Amino acid sequence: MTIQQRDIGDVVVVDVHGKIMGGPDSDGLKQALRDLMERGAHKVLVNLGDVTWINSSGLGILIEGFSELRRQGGSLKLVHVPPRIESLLTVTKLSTIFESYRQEDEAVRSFA
Amino acid sequence: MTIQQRDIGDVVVVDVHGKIMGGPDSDGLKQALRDLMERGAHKVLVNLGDVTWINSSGLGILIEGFSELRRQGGSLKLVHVPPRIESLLTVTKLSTIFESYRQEDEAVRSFA
Amino acid sequence: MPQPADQVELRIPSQLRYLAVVDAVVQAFAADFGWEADDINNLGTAAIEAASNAMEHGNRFAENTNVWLRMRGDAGGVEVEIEDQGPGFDHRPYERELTADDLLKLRGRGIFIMRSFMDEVSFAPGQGHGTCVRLVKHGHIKAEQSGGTSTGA
Amino acid sequence: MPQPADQVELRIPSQLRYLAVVDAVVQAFAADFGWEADDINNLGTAAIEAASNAMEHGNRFAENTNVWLRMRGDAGGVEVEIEDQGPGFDHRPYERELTADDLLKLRGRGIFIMRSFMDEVSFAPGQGHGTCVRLVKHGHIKAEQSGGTSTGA
Ligand SMILES: Nc1ncnc2c1ncn2[C@@H]1O[C@H](COP(=O)(O)OP(=O)(O)O)[C@@H](O)[C@H]1O
Ligand SMILES: Nc1ncnc2c1ncn2[C@@H]1O[C@H](COP(=O)(O)OP(=O)(O)O)[C@@H](O)[C@H]1O
Repeated sequence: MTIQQRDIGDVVVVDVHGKIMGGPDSDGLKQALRDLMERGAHKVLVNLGDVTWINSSGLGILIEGFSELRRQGGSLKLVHVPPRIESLLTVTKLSTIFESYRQEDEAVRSFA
Repeated sequence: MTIQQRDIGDVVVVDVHGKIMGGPDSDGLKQALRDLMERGAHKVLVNLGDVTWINSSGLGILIEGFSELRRQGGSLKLVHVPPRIESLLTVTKLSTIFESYRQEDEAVRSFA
Repeated sequence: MPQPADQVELRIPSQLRYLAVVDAVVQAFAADFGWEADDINNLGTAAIEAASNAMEHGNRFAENTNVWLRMRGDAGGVEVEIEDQGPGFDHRPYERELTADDLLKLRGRGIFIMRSFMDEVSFAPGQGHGTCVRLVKHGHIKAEQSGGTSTGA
Repeated sequence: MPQPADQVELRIPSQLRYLAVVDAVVQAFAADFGWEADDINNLGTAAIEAASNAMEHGNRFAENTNVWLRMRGDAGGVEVEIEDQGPGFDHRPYERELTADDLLKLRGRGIFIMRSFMDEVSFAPGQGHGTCVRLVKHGHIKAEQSGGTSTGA
């Protein structure tokens, strides 16, 4: 897994590449989300467009980020969710809590 | 492996999908090339754009078609060769005998 | 039931990076069945969940432990077994729907995901001592057929 | 040399349709090494050639015969062994460059392709009776790095 970050206004976009499988391989994502919260970021958009798959421990990382940000009055949203991950969010009903967008500009505007 | 055929003028385009691995799986391609020659087709363009890989017995099928057509005064050419197959044609020097094109229209015109 | 000679078997160490190999094997096995892309993806996802559990809960990521995957079947349906070297476990507490309370929990979705994506999920003692999870999937044949001549598996 | 516990092992029946599984395993194993796409493709192609030979020439496609693939390594390089249950063979006649006369032959390119794509190719008796082909590849790390934070294999 590889991550990169970009700022669009006050929205931080986290571009994730590869697989989100929990364990040491995903420490980068966990740490990045924690660092963002320490820095006081409130609007986080996770771009899953280049994620090949995610397992249930990987989902846990996204949920942790989501809950922590919400507790601090912020929000974590998703963009470019591939069909394979969409299925997973649907069966786990996580699609009812994660706001998810097809287009990045649309997603960024939704935070305003 | 799956194949489909199209006529563009007097050029027969053979669209191959999947893997060309020799053995029973590729009988369809072998048979299609033989049928074309029996029907008297002289200009055959094999579209490899949707071929994920080919092994050395699969190459043998293309070579058989090439040689047989040449013997009958016709020609077999390739279009949309993916990088993976390009490497294989290069190391085997088959790239020196198979004419290969990036664009279908260009390939079709080359038979004229 | 097909003979063992008609099955593919994979052995991997208990390291999460090999989950990608599990996914690849399962998807390549089923790639030419003409199934809906969703079915093939979900089969891969279920196998990844079972193998993650085998490594983490079964083998506790212990060095020199392995996970075995055995797969057989055809376009009519496939069977995937995933076996570990762990102590076994009682799966009955996990045979339930997730509730609203579970929604934001960080863990506890693996078996639920397997059940959601597969037609059958069962647990049995493995050939060794560990757990053997058996996943069965009958894929849906893609509606729009290519119309070409298809040969082979 | 890594311990067997650090290796992935695949067993497949002698049927060409399982070559896709060989390709998938080898490519998934190396997928996160950051190698050039060409290197990963060519590794897959060489493994397919070795496995095709194992099925056809080694096992003569006999029912109930298998082919084994063992793979180990890391971003520095990988080793793939492919073993059959055949009679073994003398590979020395095939240790040559292809000539102009060979160009249009229908067969006889498999070992040449393996040598062209791999850094090392060697043949030895297998753990059973058959042939074991050993392929070694040191991939080239992709020039343009993504610049992101990468963790894991
Ligand atoms: N192969 C296994 N060996 C031992 N225990 C297991 C195994 N698979 C699952 N379990 C147990 O079942 C529980 C539920 O598993 P699961 O639904 O996949 O969620 P999670 O893995 O996130 O805990 C695990 O926490 C573990 O206690
Ligand atoms: N695993 C094997 N067992 C027995 N003989 C083999 C094996 N691999 C290769 N050979 C022999 O080496 C020859 C050359 O192989 P190769 O270069 O792959 O070309 P091809 O498979 O097209 O004949 C084969 O024809 C066969 O006689």
